[in-house]
Amino acid sequence: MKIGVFVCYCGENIGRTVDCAAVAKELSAYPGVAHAEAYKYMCSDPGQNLIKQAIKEKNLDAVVVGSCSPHMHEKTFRKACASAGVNPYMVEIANLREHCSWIHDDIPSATAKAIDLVRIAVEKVKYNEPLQTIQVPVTKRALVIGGGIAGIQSALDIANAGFPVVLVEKEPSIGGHMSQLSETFPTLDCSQCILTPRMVEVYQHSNITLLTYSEVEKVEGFIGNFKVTVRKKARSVKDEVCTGCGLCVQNCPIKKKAQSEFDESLTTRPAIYVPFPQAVPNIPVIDRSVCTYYKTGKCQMCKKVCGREAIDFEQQDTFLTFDIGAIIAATGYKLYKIDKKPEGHIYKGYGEYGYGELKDVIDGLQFERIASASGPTSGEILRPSDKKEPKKVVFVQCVGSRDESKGFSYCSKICCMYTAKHAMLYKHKVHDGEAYVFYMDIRSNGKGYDEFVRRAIEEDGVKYIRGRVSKIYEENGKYIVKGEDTIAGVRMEIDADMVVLATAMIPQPENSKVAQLLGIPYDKHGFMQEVHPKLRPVETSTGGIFLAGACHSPRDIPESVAMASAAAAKAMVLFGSDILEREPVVAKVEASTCAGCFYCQKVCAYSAIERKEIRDRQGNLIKVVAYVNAGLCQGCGTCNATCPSKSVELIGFRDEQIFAEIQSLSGF
Amino acid sequence: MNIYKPELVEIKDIIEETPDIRTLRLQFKNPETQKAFAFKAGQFAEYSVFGEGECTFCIASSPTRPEFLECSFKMAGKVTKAMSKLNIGDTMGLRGPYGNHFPIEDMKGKNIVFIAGGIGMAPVRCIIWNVLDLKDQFKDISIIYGARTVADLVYKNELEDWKKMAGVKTVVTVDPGGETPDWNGEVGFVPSIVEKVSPKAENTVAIICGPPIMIKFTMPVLKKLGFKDDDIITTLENRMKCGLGKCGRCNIGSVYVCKDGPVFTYTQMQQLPDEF
Amino acid sequence: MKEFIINTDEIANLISSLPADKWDILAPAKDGKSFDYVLSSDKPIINSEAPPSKISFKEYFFPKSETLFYYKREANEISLTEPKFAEKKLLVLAAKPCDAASLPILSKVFNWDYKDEFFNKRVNNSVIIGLSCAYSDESCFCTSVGLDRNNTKGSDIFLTPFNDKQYVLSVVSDKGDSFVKEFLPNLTEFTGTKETKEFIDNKPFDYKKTKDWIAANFENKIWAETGEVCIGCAQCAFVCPTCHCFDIVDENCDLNCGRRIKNWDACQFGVFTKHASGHNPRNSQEKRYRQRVSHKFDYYYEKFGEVLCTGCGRCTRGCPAGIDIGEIVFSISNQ
Amino acid sequence: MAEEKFEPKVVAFVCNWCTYTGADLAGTSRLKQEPNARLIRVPCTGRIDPVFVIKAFESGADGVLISGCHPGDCHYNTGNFHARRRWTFFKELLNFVGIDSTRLHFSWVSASEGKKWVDVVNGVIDTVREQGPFLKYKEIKEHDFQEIEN
Amino acid sequence: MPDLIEIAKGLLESKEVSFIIGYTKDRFGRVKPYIAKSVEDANNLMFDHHSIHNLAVYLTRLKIPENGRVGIVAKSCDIKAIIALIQENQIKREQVYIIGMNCSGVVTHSTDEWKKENIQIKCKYCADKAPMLYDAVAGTAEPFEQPDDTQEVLMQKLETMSSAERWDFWAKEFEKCIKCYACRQVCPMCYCEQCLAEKNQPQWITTSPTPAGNFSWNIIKAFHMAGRCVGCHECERACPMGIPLTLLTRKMGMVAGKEFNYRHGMAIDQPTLVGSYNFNDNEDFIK
Repeated sequence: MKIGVFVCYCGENIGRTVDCAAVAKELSAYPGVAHAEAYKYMCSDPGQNLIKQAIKEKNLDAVVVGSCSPHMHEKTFRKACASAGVNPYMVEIANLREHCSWIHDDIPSATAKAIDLVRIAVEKVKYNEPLQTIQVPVTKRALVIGGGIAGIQSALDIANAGFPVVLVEKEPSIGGHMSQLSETFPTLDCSQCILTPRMVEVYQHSNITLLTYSEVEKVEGFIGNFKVTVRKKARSVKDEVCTGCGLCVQNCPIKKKAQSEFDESLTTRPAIYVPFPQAVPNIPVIDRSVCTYYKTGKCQMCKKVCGREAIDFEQQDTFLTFDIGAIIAATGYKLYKIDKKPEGHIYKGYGEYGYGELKDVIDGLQFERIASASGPTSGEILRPSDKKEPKKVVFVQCVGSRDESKGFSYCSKICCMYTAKHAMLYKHKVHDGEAYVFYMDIRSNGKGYDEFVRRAIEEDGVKYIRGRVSKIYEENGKYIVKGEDTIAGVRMEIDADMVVLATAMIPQPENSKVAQLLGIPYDKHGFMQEVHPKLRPVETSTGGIFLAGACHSPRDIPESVAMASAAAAKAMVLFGSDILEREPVVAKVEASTCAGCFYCQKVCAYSAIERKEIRDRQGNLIKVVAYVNAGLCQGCGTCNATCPSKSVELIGFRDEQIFAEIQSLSGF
Repeated sequence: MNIYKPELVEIKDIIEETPDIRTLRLQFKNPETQKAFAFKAGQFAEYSVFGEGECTFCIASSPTRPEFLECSFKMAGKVTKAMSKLNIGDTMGLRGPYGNHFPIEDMKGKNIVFIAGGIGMAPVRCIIWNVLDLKDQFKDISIIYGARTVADLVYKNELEDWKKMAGVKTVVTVDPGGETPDWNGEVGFVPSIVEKVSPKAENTVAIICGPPIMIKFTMPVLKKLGFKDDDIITTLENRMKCGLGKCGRCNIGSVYVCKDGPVFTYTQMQQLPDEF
Repeated sequence: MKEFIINTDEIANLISSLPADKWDILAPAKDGKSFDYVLSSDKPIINSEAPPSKISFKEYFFPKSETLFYYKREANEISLTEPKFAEKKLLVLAAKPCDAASLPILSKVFNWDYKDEFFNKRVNNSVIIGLSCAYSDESCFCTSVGLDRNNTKGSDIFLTPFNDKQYVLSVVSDKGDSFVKEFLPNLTEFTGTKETKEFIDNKPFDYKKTKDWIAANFENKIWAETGEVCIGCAQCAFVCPTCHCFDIVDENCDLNCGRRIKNWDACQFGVFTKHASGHNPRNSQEKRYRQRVSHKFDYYYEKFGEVLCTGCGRCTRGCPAGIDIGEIVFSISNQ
Repeated sequence: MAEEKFEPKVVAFVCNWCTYTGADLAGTSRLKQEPNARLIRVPCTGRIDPVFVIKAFESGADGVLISGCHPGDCHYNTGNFHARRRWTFFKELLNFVGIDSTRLHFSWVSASEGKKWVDVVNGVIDTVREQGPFLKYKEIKEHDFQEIEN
Repeated sequence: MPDLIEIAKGLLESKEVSFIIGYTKDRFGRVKPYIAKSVEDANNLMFDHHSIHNLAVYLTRLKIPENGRVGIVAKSCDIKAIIALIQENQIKREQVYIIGMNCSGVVTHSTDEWKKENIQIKCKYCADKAPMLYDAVAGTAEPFEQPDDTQEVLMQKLETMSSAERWDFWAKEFEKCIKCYACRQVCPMCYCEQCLAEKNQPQWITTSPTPAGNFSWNIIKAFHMAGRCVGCHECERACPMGIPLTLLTRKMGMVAGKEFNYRHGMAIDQPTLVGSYNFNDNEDFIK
């Protein structure tokens, strides 16, 4: 094996403290080194040409460059060598600048260290092997999980670019939380008016396969090549037959037993129902938990009235599988339930606010329904308990947010804005009403946002009180809100008719389950994790899986839409080529020695280790061994270090290479 | 005398026979040793890469050409991989020659059929050149050589030389699917090519060397052609360490392959326990 | 054979009088529960009733790891140097007859063609004083392999207890003779008769018959039955006085120097015969155990005219899986 | 001959994404360090097998440093968590057989902690220098090669 | 309670298992592992305080057919190894029929008497003397006088030593090693087809039985047992050189217990210690 060593002076950067000529000279006599020289700027064109020329003249098999950090110019030198016929992975960089010349003053010891560093690289490269980049074909179909505004936006963007999309929504209709909202800040335009056309567009788009009342069941494969199984839950209504006439819903005798999810439990709905009038698709679903037929075997009223014979009580969940190239998770958020004992949470909750006990202490989404023209009160502000117009309403911000002791450490970001909106809407509708807002700070950093809050305060006369609420209780038909005005430094008591709590945004409870299905990380709150907070905010550490909307962190509509479009763009970048090229630094299993303990599988963060059966010619099982899915492997090598029999090795950082590096130290 | 200490040899040339087979041309560093080194076709040696270990191969060059020693090896284990990384001018170690040899004296005046597969050609090449260099002492020579693919054929130039020689019949074959568009040799497995070439058995010695599976299926063909067990000669390739009849690795029954072999007649082989 | 009478204090004197710079003394000593050969022991146990040590003394003649030569690389030049051989002599005191007998047996393989001077030098540099054995347990079977409690094979000098304080010292070899002349010149000649306890072999077998049976039974269920219980460790081979398989490996001291070493190895290891290609002629424990028994009682006999076993029973006493080679051979012989 | 000042040999196994980059930053920031450490770059601390440490001591290291991303920062999500568990055992085991924490060091150094890297590296080198050469390991190794100098 | 032979006969007669790994006595009364393949063989099975061998080692050494089942006679300490093998994917629960033995402690050597001085130290700590995972139970446990934990004394002594002293202690112990690998072969958890010690491309550990080679082998072996050792002490029993190997595994077990509150081989569905992690694992030792 013939190795070429090239030492760069980097102008004076290396040359000032390292005697580069001496390094080259020392290495020229080193076993395996067939050529060694030093040059002013190795990365320059003449420098690269020197390398290329030496490769050709001396018939070199491998190259070591002593230069700056490999993070800087490894690619440059690999490319140069490749063009001269040396496999790019037969190139190693010794970091003589960042790790030597720049951090030392003494020329002899820096030079000695530089020689060591080059020798380490030479010993490693002796065990390098030519590698080829891995090429993976790309399936140009996207899966979007979640049919809220983020999912809708991503699906439409990708579909409009000409690629097929599968949109999966767990509820009977798409639309998400945005469809529940009344008006939106800061423009106060009607949420449904802007959303509904997009929902219909999704429904009608020839590139979109819409699967509502469905959940992702299984995700296999890797970037460009996922295989996704979707569970289509039994609707008990044949969607291909139903015309959405609504007769079944009107005739259902069960009217009061089920609380309307859409109206945030402020109203009830029948056992067979469409979540809301503009639902897409406009196909009802039977809630089997309340339906009489499923309890007693009798009734079947819906079936009797349906002219299309669309009701199918025996319908089963069905499973559909899709080949998918990219996945966008847009699973959204929910509001923190602040009862005394929040279910499944270790958080303490806000029992002292009476939520869940005091009927007119409501959360933000409930207020949206009350304020909505399509809501239970047709947009009139009437309190839930007695349907009277509240004359004094207290809004409390940061309930659960920014409060590590009782809720969450993070800021839910949108509450300042929607509280201002709520107060404003209330004032617009109840002209003689009083609106109070308890806040910690006002965070209104968006286009037109601060002006919006100012308008609420200055034009609509909402009273903002900086301080926290300690307790809410009922007294003489009023809700006593005890708090403190920290600016005035006085304790406050407001006798309110209604209280609206701006509770924290938290991830959907299914978020972590979906993240596990996808094999992507999520933070301690359950929000999905991006791979880099600055430079790759919509990508996940698993290739081909992107994030959109509030599943990542609390965000408002424009941000969700922007993120959704960004995620769509990332997916489309992937779809832009037929073949995907990947670094060949992946793990590989030697099946003959694999003992099948699957510790590698346990430590793999990417689900890249699969099981493979080895059978003899007669079909008898010999053993089950690990197998690395090179498409999923990201090349960390944890499996390699964990494997007890050393049957899995990380190509490019094989044990042999690292041992050679370590043992090269013994010569110093 | 330290029987485990090798002599130093220098690599004079490296020939890349196939992607994973190399031939090294070696010369003793000490000219006296080079002069004194005598061996017979079929013997083997222990080759050292210092720091990696030793490795056993038959000597692939002919005793009739004593100025160099050649060995051909396939990169498989630790030492062969290290050997493949050496350059011309590098130093290796060599112990030998060891073991018995082909009965070349007994073969004189007879026809000879050489049958080899893959890297099994290395020991056969040694005796082929030995015989060809003394060609007037032998009768008709046939060489049947097969490899998996055209790329896996070793000694490509010499195969051409042998083809051109008078009185030598050279048939080269590759496994079905291993041929290239310009391949003009045979296509088929060695046993069937032997059957096709059908060398006559009378007054003929067959020397056969190759993978166990090839030997297994060629033997019945040779028997069918009328070869006697005593006239079929092969070399065994058991794992060895010392080469001196001590370390116990190459034993098959009471036989030390390194001492009593590696050359065995088919008759002898049949008497050994089935452990090779 | 010359015979003398020697007192226990004369033995003690001998030990203390041998010049320490020229002689090492290897003798059994008690370490916890077991007896072991201990180098330069100041408390040797000369007791014919002592059980055999856990491991034989072969490592003093055929070390578990022995440097064959060193290599050094300077630039591209390589030089080889041979290890220096310790010129110190070794006196083995109170060797069990079943240990002493192993040296002539081992010598055959180390000298049948090429001569292993490492082994020879060590043997030539030693004097073995054997001690008649009065111990036996269910693992012993020395009489079946042609030895017995008073067998002097391999000993240069042999001691037989005469009474509480005295031993009969027999001079067995020339080496023994000159040792006695040099270090024990004043002994009284012995003319009486020795009495020794008889050894009752509870698994007597005829090793010639065994050999024939093995040669004829390459395929037999006995191999599978043992092979499936055998866990494939090599303690039997490593504690055995006659097992002699070894490995040759290179070890680096740093990038430019290192050594080639001979290490104990054993046919019970799966990798022992495995080719680089992955092919393994003895690819199951059944085959490997068959090899061990066959080598000891058939192949070695075939080649060297001796059984590769002294009946010491160590392999059986130490076997973690309770395999008794004597029982196997006993049952073979009686088939 | 005057007694030569002992200069320890320290081997550092560092992950590519955090510590190696942190060391790069130290370089870019021209933060001076002692020249005794030799870095071996691996993709992730999860890749570091305890045998590497044994090999490093066998190769004459007087001290070993292992450094990677802070918990939660791992480029490969969880590699450093698995590594951390492994180290817990490994350091205890080595300590139990006589290689204590003055020889084997661990740290988390992120890509932005150039200064911390310098402190860690200099700290390790100083500790090892104070301890002196790791003769114990050299002894058992040299026992095998004792005649080589002759 | 049905006795061992009855259970075994039933299993072999009904062909529920293809063989039973158990113990037998040879004609000298020595107890040894035994594979019973027929109803007649079952008569040879036995269990007593000399049944020291951990037979779980045979579950991976012997070939169990894909859908087959074998029987195994197991003390509660052996059952931990069986559980661990299930945890580590080496066998499936349904592939073993565990005949759990009520055990009254085992003695160190086959010839030893059943009394305090000879009973293995591990028996003192066998907190689960009744089998904890089984398909049938046999035998009766008798009370026995618990041995003194001499190892604990040594352990404490070692802990108070300086590093250099500890090093010297181990250097002396490891120097004895002859690399017969009995410790590995007898270990039920050492089931790798190719041990690290046999991997020479690259050379993982120095194979020579020299001080350096012995050190690396014994350390790496101990490390591989970290969080995996079930404490059967077979390695130490098998060692012909008397190296106190279980000191090392015991130490690793103590770390697993102290740092992670974990013991291997306690439940088949328990996540293994190696291969899992906790965000809050102790990291005091990391700068």
